[in-house]
Amino acid sequence: MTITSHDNVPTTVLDGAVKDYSRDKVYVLTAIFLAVLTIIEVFTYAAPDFPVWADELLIPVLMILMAVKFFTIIYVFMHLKFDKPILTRIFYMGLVLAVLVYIAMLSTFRIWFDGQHG
Amino acid sequence: MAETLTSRPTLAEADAHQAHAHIDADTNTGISNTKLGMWLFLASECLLFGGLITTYLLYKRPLEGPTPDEIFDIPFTSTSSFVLLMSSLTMVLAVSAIERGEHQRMRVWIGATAALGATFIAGQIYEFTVFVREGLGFTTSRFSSAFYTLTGFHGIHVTIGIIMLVSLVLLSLRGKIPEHKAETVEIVGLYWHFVDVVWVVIFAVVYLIPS
Amino acid sequence: MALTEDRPLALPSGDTDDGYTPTGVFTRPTAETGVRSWFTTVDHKKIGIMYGAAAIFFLIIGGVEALLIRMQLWAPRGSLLSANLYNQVYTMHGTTMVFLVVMPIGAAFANYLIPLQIGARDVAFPRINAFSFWAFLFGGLFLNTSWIMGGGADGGWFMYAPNSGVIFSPTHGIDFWNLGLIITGIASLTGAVNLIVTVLNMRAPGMTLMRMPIFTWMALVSQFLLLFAIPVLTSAQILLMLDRGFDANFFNVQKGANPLLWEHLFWIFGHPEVYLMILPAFGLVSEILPTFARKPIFGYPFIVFSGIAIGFMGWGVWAHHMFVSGIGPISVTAFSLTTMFIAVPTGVKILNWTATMWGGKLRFSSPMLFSIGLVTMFTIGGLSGVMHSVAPMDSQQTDTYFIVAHFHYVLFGGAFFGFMGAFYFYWPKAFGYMLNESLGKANFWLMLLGFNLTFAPMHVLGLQGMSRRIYTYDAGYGFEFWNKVATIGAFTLASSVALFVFNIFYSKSKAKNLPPVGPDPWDSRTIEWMVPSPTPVYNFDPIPTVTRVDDFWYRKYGETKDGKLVRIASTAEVAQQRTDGKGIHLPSPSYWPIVLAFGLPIVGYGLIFSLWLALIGGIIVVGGIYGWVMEPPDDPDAAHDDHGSDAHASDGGDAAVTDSKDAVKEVETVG
Amino acid sequence: MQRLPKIVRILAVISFTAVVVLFAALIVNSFQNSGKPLTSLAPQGPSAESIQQLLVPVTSIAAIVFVLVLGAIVFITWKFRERTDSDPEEFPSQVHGKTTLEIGWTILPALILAGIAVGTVMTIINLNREEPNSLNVQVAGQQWWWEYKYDLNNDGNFDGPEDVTTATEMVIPAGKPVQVTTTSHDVIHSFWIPGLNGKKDAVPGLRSPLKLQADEPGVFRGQCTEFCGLSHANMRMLVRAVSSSEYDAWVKNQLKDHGADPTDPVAAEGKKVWLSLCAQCHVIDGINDLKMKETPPPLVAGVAPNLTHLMTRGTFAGSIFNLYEPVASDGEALPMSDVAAAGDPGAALTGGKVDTASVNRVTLEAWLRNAPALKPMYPQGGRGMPNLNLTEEQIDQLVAFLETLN
Amino acid sequence: MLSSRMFTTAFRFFAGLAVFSLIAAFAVGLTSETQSLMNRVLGPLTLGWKGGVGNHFAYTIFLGLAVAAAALAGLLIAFRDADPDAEAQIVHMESVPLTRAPSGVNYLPALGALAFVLMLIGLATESGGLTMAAIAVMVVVAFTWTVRTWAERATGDDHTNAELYHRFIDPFRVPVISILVIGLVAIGLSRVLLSVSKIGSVWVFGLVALAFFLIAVLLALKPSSARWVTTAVVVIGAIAIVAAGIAGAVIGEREIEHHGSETHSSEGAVGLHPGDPVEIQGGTSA
Ligand code: HEA
Ligand code: HEA
Ligand code: HEC
Ligand code: CUA
Ligand SMILES: [Cu+2]
Repeated sequence: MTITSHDNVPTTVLDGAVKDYSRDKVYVLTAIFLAVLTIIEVFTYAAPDFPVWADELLIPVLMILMAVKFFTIIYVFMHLKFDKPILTRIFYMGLVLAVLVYIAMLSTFRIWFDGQHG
Repeated sequence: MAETLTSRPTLAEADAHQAHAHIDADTNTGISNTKLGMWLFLASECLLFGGLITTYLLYKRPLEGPTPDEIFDIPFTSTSSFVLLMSSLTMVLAVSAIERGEHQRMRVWIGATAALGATFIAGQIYEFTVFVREGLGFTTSRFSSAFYTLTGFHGIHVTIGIIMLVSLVLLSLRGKIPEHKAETVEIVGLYWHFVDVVWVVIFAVVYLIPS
Repeated sequence: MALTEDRPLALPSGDTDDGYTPTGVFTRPTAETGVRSWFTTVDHKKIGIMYGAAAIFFLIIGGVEALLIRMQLWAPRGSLLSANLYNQVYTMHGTTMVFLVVMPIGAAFANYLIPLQIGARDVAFPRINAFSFWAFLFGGLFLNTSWIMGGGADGGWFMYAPNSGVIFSPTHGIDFWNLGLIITGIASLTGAVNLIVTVLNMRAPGMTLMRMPIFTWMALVSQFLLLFAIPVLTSAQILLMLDRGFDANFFNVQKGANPLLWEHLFWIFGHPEVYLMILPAFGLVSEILPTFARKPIFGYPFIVFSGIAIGFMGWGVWAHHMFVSGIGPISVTAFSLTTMFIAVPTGVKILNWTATMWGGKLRFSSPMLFSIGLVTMFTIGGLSGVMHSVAPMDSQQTDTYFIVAHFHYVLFGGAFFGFMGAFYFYWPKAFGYMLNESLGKANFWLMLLGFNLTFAPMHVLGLQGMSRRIYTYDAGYGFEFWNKVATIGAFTLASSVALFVFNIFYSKSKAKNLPPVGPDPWDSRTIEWMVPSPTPVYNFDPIPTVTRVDDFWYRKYGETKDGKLVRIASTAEVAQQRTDGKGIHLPSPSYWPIVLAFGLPIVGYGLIFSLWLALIGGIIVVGGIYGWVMEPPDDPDAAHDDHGSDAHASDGGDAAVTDSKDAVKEVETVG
Repeated sequence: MQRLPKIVRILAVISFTAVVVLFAALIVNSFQNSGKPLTSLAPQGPSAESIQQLLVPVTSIAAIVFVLVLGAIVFITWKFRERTDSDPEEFPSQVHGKTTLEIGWTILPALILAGIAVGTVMTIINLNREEPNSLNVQVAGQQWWWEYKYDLNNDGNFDGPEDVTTATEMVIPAGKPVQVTTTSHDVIHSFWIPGLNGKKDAVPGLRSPLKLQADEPGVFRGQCTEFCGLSHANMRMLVRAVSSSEYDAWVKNQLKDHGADPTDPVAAEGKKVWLSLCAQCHVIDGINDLKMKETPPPLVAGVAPNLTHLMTRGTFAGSIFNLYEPVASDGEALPMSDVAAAGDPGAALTGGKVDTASVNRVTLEAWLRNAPALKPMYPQGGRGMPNLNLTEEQIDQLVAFLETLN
Repeated sequence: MLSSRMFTTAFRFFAGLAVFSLIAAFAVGLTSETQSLMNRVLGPLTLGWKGGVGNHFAYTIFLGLAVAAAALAGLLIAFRDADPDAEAQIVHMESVPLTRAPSGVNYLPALGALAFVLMLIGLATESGGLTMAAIAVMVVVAFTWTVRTWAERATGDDHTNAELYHRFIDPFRVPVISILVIGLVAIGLSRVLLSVSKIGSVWVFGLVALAFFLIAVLLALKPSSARWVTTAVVVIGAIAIVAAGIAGAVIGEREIEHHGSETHSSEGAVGLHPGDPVEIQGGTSA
């Protein structure tokens, strides 16, 4: 963390730019992108035999789609992309910690091997 | 590491100057306290939802009663996922509007966000009612408890979000959200998007991955 | 935010008719002194003091519970407590000591010291700060009211399922435990957000992160631990609440529940929890040792980074509490190894403290004695920790008194010794008088003796087979002698605590005849010692500019090239004078934090006894939140400029857009 | 106030000496393990021995580290203390750190720990190695006693007709490995025989392995170590290791049932009482074992101790009372016996005659009179044995009947 | 702060009234009850939770009076009624203009009347829910009305009056309105969804959301359009949802097939189910 106390940064980076709708366009496009991804997700259910996600690949595909959606929302809608990096770091601390810790915990339940846990 | 002998009585003068000479950024990080606070809160919410999602994953195969595959109505849940996703769009447009100082437009977008959120909740009430009718009570099996707790908890988050949104509209109508408080909208927005992001995870992990 | 205000606002000057607020209870309260001011204060110093006072109150409760335990175990087949009562007493003892004593004392120091050490006027969200305190206090009281409402919790402080279910514990004790800790959890979480934001955002000019005093660093790390650990416990407690109150199946084995789920969730919280209890004490000792050794802390960056490392590694070791729970040899091995290596960063700290003393000019005032006590006693506890981390050995030791010995050595010998030292160290700063030194030293030696008499025998008791959490033991197992020693020790310990309490009052009565303590009685190093004692409400006037670690020390002293120290200014020259504080804007007191916090235990009682009561509590909470949000951002009396916008805003719409530009920074939305 | 500093100095000396003496006494005491039936420092089986082999070096390392740290601190505080005659403006040299040194004492503990880690991993592997030809026993905890099921024909099922179910005491052949599986019928308990191995939690719904082996015949005590509610303190276990021939005889006797009516008329009366009251919870093979499968007892755990061969046990009720008392010289047994020395069933263990003279009737009768008064239990919640309000006559009859259950 | 200026005459009157009614209620309860002394004391103190309160009617009247007077006293102290200083401080003026008659419409009487009628309907049809809801609305109306009439006459300045009113009412009104909005949509819409077919529910759900979204887009694209347009859209939307919800409720739920028939045998521990009673037969007592 390199936070120096005297960065001359305005409170909100998004300030100013009065009557600037260009960002709105980005938002709409992002939403469309997200919608498309969601449609693909739904297709994994509607057409389970589609070669891309048949059998073992289903879960990886879903996880990737989920991750892309997840990060798109936090980066664009939640402005992490435009904001100070410290926010990203703080959020990642929680996120990564949660993912690691809970995966480790599920592993001790041997949940990844079918039918063994319980 | 020794430092050369420094004479520092001038420091007191430097201090005295500092207090009046203004610091341009309000804060050391350049981020307002409330926004930083909200992000910290959201980071900690990851562990809260993580715990509930983990519990669900552990318990998703019930010993008795309906199983997830039997019970889920994917077309319906997909629609409600869309609804929540689009509410994120309207939310971000509201933030963008207030940053430009367009109060009326901001209220419209926030109103739309709240309405879509309420629609999502309606969908959840519907879904829960149907599941209960189909024989999946809260106490039926380990799966049912875990499922209702996780999604219900998310639903409570959405509800709190809607309350905040409607309150924003009402306050804005009373002129309590002037430009310099535009950040309040952004912060409520952060919360809203986070709730959406949690649903993205729930939708994939709970609904789409077959058990 | 309101603190970095560019609009100069006066402190309410004392000459107007004090205490008269024309608009009644719906304005912000103004009292700065007197009993009432404590209920509405948002001053981090007052809140810190209240945290400390409440913690000492709970210490006496928890201590009396400990004495009951020891009296029951004085001889085989003790008959002072019934089995049922004993189980409640030890559960509440553990819970009280952990959640209502050690954590709040950490919070007390963090609250009092962080703003002072980083050169801020208050914390980032003063009202949330007050709320955190009240929620903690009400949560703690709520928890303890279980004693008069059907008995305390009886499942042990980690409340393993399914023994915590309604079938096995049909009284409401566990409900009180569960809801009470959810409430204190809310307090800790909001407190953590608050203090982290404070440290990150509100440092004085020049106070970079690597110039922060070590206590602030350690407190920051422990607040991060809280931030991430509390929600894990909360999620587990939600499951327990749903199980107990609403027949869910999370811990219902008939329906295929796995009792290890609770164990995992609890310890994922629980282990970070034990480190967040010790780290503030580590930080305090790192302030005290250099002061009394009269040389800088040895290896500042190593101390800081080992603290951060402890914070991180603390997340990967939780299952060492579950070595024998049946998690399987691979998990056992993995967690055994991760646990062991946590000794490395901790060892760095111990050795760096030792090196700090090396070559110093050691003055053995009471704070120093307690700090040395921590270094040695914690090492014993830490080493027995390493012995547990060796999983096969732990399979013999777990759930015996050997464990009890370990955690009292780290918690009492570590955290509590550190806090005692810090009480002696910071007492003059907070209250303007010194605690008596002779009594202080007597206090130390008595405590050291009592502590070791109480807990050292438990090592041997444990290894020789005494199980923990037993209300009775039989003759013939060889437990009699050391139990008697431990009981004697516990009473010695109690007398040392009593001596401390006595010292407080004794010194206060003597202080009137003594000259006032200056800002810097110990010739210390960090900038909190620049301000007059007791600390004025506004903390600093003016805010200092910081140029290096131990800034205050180097205002007094300079170093030659070969590391020789030379005095360059007298303390009086560089310390700040008490000013009238005019022109400094401070956050106004508020009623809402206490109102909001008051609603929480009512919701708690409601969930236990009647949902209608919960509704009433809920209305108080919601009304509290909205009252809070809509509260005039500042006390109108304290404002110089016109708050006109409020008056004509009622027709709604964009009218308020006309707000004058200079009001822009007057934001205090939630703080 | 004037004299206080002196008092303080005396206090300091007393405290310091007392602590040193205390530590010395503790160290000495930890080597004295005779007469301490629960000690974990006197291993009597291979598993416990391999733990001991780890304990000795690890504890020594810990002790050395402590002595070094403490020694350094005592030395430093002595050497560098501020002298009364020193110049107040004289300051020690201001060392801010020494990176090499610090890296050194980061790496050194890491190396020591790496050594400990190797030993740890090896021991874990060793403790988990499966022994061929071991005896399989399922140990189930419930509030507040233990149930043992022997899978004698090694078919993986503990409830077959060739298998044995018993309670409270576990009988094993000395020198032979026993593969224990722990589980529970209600809450979490922990099975611990310190002389033979470390503990293993008994978790409901879970089955966890634990290896036991006794080198020599003998009686090994244990104590439930996971808090399990009201009478956790009164939940002990007892392992009786016997020679293999004695073990075979014990098994043979255990496989017999007690369907036949007792010859003694008092005992026959007792059997009637037993059938009307006790049979709703307890099983005696050959009398109500089949019926019990249909109507399980009104207990949360779903089982009460199997009484078929009650008199083959030396203790009862979670091993906290002696069932056989070494006959006291004045003929009077204490109601609360000194259970550290476990009662001995003598010949009854293998089905021989019950030595009625040495049966601890006082406690057994007290138990039947009002069990919850002897051992805190919660019968109204289905946990523990209730007070059945028996008459003295019924009690006598019942005891006579129970005494036939060899 | 609790200086004597705090206690206005009006406050003293109401506070006194409250205390005396409370004492009266207690006295009535105590004297007209016939149970044991303990219950007679406890009864009136615990609102009849433990013990009895004797003459219900008189007790309730006095207690109600006490509560009402206490509320008024609280209100007065909260706003320093009749203290010109207080009002002046709100308007940031040296003194306050004189009071004059209130202006503006007041829809509360109508709402109250509606609630009253609904309550009658509820009583007549014996539907407890409706009655309770109507009573709740009436309480809210009474409360709001009181505050409002008080605020409308507080000073002669409408702005000040409105500000006073909002200060008090907003912390209650804002959350209540928010919850109502959600409740309305969530409950109304979910009734509709339950009454249509399974496929239909997806369509209805999607279309409603789409409608919300499109209306918002339209409104947002023309933000200049008069405020009443927005208001009208919101009102019409609310009415539509309520109407649809009622319709849905009347039609009732569709047939939903029950799944949970095949129960897998429980593999868990043997034992009692939590609910089962434990019965132990005792022998002849000694
Ligand atoms: C302040 C609180 C605190 C702290 C700091 C610690 C520190 C440690 N603890 Fe402790 N622990 C508790 C509080 C704490 N613990 C509590 C409350 C419990 C019981 C909970 C319950 O069951 O109720 C517990 C239980 C507990 C267990 C579970 C025991 C069981 O129930 O079976 C284990 C197992 O591994 C363990 C290990 C450790 C280790 C390895 C450390 C390490 O961090 C210690 C590191 C320190 C040192 C090692 C000393 C200094 C180092 C040197 C001088 C360097 C050289 C050293 C070597 C080369 C070895 N602890
Ligand atoms: C920080 C934490 C902390 C602290 C400080 C203590 C302090 C003490 N503890 Fe405790 N303890 C725990 C945390 C702590 N404990 C935990 C977590 C458990 C596990 C619980 C569980 O298993 O669930 C435990 C369990 C525990 C046990 C094991 C119980 C069992 O397993 O059956 C025992 C037994 O001796 C014990 C003893 C003591 C004693 C004698 C003290 C003494 O140090 C107390 C000394 C203090 C006082 C005595 C203060 C009171 C002073 C007075 C009364 C006189 C002054 C009065 C006035 C001036 C008015 N504790
Ligand atoms: C409601 C159930 C119940 C009934 C009825 C009951 N018992 Fe028990 N009994 C228990 C339980 C449970 C225990 C285990 C108690 C413990 O040790 O914690 C027990 C323990 C015992 C023991 C000790 C067994 C051992 O090996 O430790 C004896 C002997 C005994 N009961 C005899 C009787 C007799 C004789 C009767 C009838 C008069 C009877 N019991 C009726 C539940 C019952
Ligand atoms: Cu069984 Cu403790
Ligand atoms: Cu731990």
